[in-house]
Amino acid sequence: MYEHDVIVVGAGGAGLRAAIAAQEAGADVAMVTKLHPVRSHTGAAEGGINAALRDADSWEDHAYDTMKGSDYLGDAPAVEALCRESPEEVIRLEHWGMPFSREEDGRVSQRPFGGLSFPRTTYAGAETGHQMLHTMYEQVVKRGITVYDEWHVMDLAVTGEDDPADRTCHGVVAYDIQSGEINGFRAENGVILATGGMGQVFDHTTNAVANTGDGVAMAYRAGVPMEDMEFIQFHPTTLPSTGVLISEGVRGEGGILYNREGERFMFEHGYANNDGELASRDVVSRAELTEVNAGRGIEDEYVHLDMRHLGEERILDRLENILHLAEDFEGADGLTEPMPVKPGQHYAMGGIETNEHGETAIGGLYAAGECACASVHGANRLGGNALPELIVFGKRAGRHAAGEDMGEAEITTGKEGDWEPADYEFDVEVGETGGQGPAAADGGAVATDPDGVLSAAVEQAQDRVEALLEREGRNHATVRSQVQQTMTANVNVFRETGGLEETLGDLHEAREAYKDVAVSDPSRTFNTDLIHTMETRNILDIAEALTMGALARREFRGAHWRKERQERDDENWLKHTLVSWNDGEPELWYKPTILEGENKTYEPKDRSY
Amino acid sequence: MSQSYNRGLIEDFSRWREFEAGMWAWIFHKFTGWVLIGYLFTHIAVLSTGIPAAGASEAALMAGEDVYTQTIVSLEGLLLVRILEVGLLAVAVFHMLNGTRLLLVDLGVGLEAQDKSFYASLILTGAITVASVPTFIAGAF
Amino acid sequence: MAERYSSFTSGGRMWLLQRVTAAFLLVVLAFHFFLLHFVHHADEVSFLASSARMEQLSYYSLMILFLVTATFHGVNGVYNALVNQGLTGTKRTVIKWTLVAASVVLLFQGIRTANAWAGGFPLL
Amino acid sequence: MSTQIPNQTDESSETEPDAEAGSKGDERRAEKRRRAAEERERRQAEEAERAAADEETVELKVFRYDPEVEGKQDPRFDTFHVPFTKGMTVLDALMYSRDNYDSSLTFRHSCRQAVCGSDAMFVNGGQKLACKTQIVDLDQPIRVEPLPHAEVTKDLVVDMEHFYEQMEAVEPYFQTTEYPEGELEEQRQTRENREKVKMSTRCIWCAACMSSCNIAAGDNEYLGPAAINKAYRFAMDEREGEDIKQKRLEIIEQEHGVWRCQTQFSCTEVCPKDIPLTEHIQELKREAVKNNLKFW
Ligand SMILES: Cc1cc2nc3c(=O)[nH]c(=O)nc-3n(C[C@H](O)[C@H](O)[C@H](O)COP(=O)(O)OP(=O)(O)OC[C@H]3O[C@@H](n4cnc5c(N)ncnc54)[C@H](O)[C@@H]3O)c2cc1C
Ligand code: HEM
Ligand code: SF4
Ligand code: F3S
Ligand code: FES
Repeated sequence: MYEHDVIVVGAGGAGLRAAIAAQEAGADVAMVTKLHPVRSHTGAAEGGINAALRDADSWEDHAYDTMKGSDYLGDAPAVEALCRESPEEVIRLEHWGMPFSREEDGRVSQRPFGGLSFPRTTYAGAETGHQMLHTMYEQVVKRGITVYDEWHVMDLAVTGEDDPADRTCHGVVAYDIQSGEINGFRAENGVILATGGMGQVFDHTTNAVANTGDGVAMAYRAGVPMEDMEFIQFHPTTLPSTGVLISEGVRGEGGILYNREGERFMFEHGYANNDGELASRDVVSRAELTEVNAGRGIEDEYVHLDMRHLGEERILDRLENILHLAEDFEGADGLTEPMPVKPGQHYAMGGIETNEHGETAIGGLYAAGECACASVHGANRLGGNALPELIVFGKRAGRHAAGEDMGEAEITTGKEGDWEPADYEFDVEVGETGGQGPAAADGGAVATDPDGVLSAAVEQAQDRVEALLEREGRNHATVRSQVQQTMTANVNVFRETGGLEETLGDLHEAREAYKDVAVSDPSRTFNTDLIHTMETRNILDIAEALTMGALARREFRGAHWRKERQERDDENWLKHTLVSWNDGEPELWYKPTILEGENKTYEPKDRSY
Repeated sequence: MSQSYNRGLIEDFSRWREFEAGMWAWIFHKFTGWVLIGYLFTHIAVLSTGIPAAGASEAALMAGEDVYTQTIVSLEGLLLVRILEVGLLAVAVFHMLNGTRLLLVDLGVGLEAQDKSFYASLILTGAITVASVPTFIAGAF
Repeated sequence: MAERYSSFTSGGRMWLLQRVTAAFLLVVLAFHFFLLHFVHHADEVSFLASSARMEQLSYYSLMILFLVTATFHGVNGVYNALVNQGLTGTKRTVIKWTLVAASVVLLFQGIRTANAWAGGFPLL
Repeated sequence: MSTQIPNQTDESSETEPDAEAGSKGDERRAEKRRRAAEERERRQAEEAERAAADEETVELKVFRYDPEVEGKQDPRFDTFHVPFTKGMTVLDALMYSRDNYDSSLTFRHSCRQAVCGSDAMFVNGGQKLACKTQIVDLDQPIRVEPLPHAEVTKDLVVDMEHFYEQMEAVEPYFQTTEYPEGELEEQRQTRENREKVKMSTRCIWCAACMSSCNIAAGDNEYLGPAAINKAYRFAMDEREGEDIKQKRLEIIEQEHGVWRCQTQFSCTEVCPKDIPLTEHIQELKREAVKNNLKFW
């Protein structure tokens, strides 16, 4: 067993920042991560980090933009914390040597981004995330923080009280990918989950293969509520074969979308008569899919993004990196042919419910980054708002976990304060079939003393791995693709009751199928088959919670579109959906959005730009 | 990495087909360097016959019958030696040209064209060697 | 590793010397080849001709310098090559001193030869 | 060449049934291994059929090795036939093979877009990022091997520890003695200076360069091109100041620092991020010499 004050699970932007903060606050920190830190998906972010750095700008404006962008589903205390602290955090990155792009006067550059009233997106070329990730890892090296890399965290070690609010997290159980060792990591003060996105729930995503939402699923099974899971951002221009993102820049410069008939469908089919290709992400994504569904897609799958008319000179000058992306990952030459694009999952707004200090409903358990939902993005994330979330909430969670007094949180967690049970009946049986697993969900253990909890969790993990390795059964890959396909078919940018219910049924079947998956590779050395099999279980749990939220929310808000009611319904739905798992069974409930900020209340306005 | 697992076929030099210009240049430079230093030792050894020759009589020297002159002339009379000399020239010329290339690289000049400058050294070496053959072979037959 | 952090490690100096000698050799070797193969032909070499050249102080000193730089450049090159391929420890020390010894022999013999031609150290 | 070995495995495990079979678990695992071998044979036959059926397929020869699994302890090459689709990369082909033919095929990968640096491997004799290498650009059959000069953990996975150690040996973090006044005041940096270090900051720690460098292969202590580049990234950053630069030069000047580089250019050749590594190393050599000349 390994022992530290604070254990950070995941070493992307959020995890690294949390570790540094906890260490600065005097704690002995260790990071446990299934990828080496520099391999984390934060490295893929291109656009930039929003921060109100200039005199003409203010954090209040940033907060206003963010609330509006969130379609008023963000919680004001979290949004304000984000916007208030982002500037100092960005400057701190600069002081750590992050190579931002520069202005003539030597100050960091900022550029305009969709939905922002001021050009406050601070960037480092087209590789902001890469630079940020590496800069922070450098600080981790400097501080000599312990990193257990290529350790896959399997589950949390949580005490077994009946009410999740009474439970405490004492550590995690992890599997050393290199050697096959399973061991416990005891956290004296707290565990911080920073496991990133869950793009692999869908079969087409800009997220990494490793983004399987493990942390979210672990917390979920331990009894922590999942918040606003139905809000998934889909990006309209991703390469069909890999999901690599083609940035909005192409359309910004004048790139045009065509269907198979060569029609400029954004106009010709009336999806956005004013803005055309430059309409917001969700509008363009839906338009593309409508085209494909109407049989006007190319190879029944994608549409064309053409930039040839911009001329070689302009393309080379402004969009050179796009040329490389299309060439390297799709084998398409943007100078001579149109590039194939289709919508892809891009970002999960929802996740582990936390307050503005990163605390979850379970004692000693924190979450930060994309896996968490504080919530700052509400129903829709603005471009450039995820990276500041990592550093602001990473830092906050780290400090709090290290024992720093940060005052009373304004956001509540779990069933504290106002909440209401859901009014929704699901047709299909949800949750674990056959009810395996002990009291505190299937991740926890029944014991209550820290060491007991941990050793019980380790034992359980060992049994599980042993079983997967020894038994005969089907390969997880079929189950995974079953989940991904049904999610993409029905829980994509178009959502309607029938489809969503069908998916819930498919997921139920997938759960059944998952019961007899087995790992055919018998080796203990670097058994990725085993890791992927465990991840698939996480994908399943998340997909279900996500679909439940999507079914319950009968309105169109932000990224969530419902056929049954294609407009925002502030009367009934200015509230978060929460799904919590207890005794193998998910429960759906609601909680009001907090629109009261420090000095003002954010009145819902129409989200038109 | 020295304890690296032996992967048979995969090890470096069996992959010579895949080498790029810079790697070839490195190998050739190394090879030619070793040949040159090897030659320097032999060269001095042969020239050392000049030491006993210095004690020979004036007449012997005039007639070219001293050990030194005899040795050189008989060596030069061998076709093999002549051919080896042409080889030595090629080796030296390549080492010089590529050495110049390396000196430029050290000065940070023309790094983008490092492959082209290597090919140029090769071609020039070939040209100079061929052009010198008549001079080197002259009188050997 | 800290003990290696000195800006006086010989690495840089040897590297520089290898380049400087190379630059020098470039000129002198070209001259040498040209003189002894093109101006005078190899098969026409004779003790007296060599001797005549060597008796000139300028030629004599150029050749000695040629010998010294070539020896350094060649031997240092060989040593570097071996070190780069991972020669360490005692083996390395042994090889190093063997190379130094070989260089001394080479230099000694070379200078002796030159002196024989010049009939002692040339004064004019 | 690969198909012969599974047969042998079968024989040996049948004739001497598990000499050391201790627990039931072990037995079952051995049994499972045997079945896996059979399964593999069946699959290979199937694949061959498929290939014969004239679909457009890609032929992949993949290095296999597992220290624990019989039949894989002696390295071998397995052949996979993957249906070709436009834009397919080597990584796509590997993933297809794993998901459809052999789930034990092991390789690191994550981002699929050349930013995480997980999947550098030896493809047709060159160090490449699998996700960034288009199948159409390669001769077939495509030979995929783990990075040379690194210890193979399993299949295409190599031990990266040594590489990480070298990267971390150059004090790879920003250091300065003076910060601007005021909490929210950034350090100034000229555009030219940012431009100068820009390429060097793009390294994704894939280790392709290190694997391609013949000197790094021979000399374990050589920092290697990536680590030197990392040092360059800081040494050339004007925000660090002169004092720190002195210290940086001392680090790269160590015996196994820049002087080891023999300008082979292989590193520059293979770097998937097009970092001019040789140029950076050479510049540091000159800086170091200049710096030392000051003392002479
Ligand atoms: C292509 C792309 C472009 C983007 N561009 C922008 C942008 O311009 N601006 C912006 O603000 N946002 C952008 N985003 C969003 C933003 O990059 C992400 O939300 C953010 O990087 C997530 O960071 P993270 O630290 O939460 O997770 P990640 O960086 O994904 O890190 C997750 C970590 O968790 C670890 N982990 C996961 N599971 C386990 C487990 N079971 N056990 C142990 N460890 C585990 C992983 O090893 C990894 O270290 C972009 C996203 C994508 C995909
Ligand atoms: C004519 C001019 C010459 C030039 C321009 C030249 C240039 C160089 C250079 C630049 C190197 C260093 C390569 C490196 O470390 O990366 C080198 C190496 C070497 N040189 Fe020369 N050189 C010349 C003549 C000679 C001569 C006359 C000899 C023989 C005595 C010689 C023997 C060597 C050897 C043995 C090496 C080491 C090769 C290796 O790396 O294994 N060189 N040369
Ligand atoms: S320098 Fe290039 S090849 Fe080397 S590790 Fe970095 S990205 Fe990879
Ligand atoms: S390949 Fe090696 S020798 Fe130098 S130029 Fe690159 S580090
Ligand atoms: S998969 Fe990330 S670099 Fe190739």
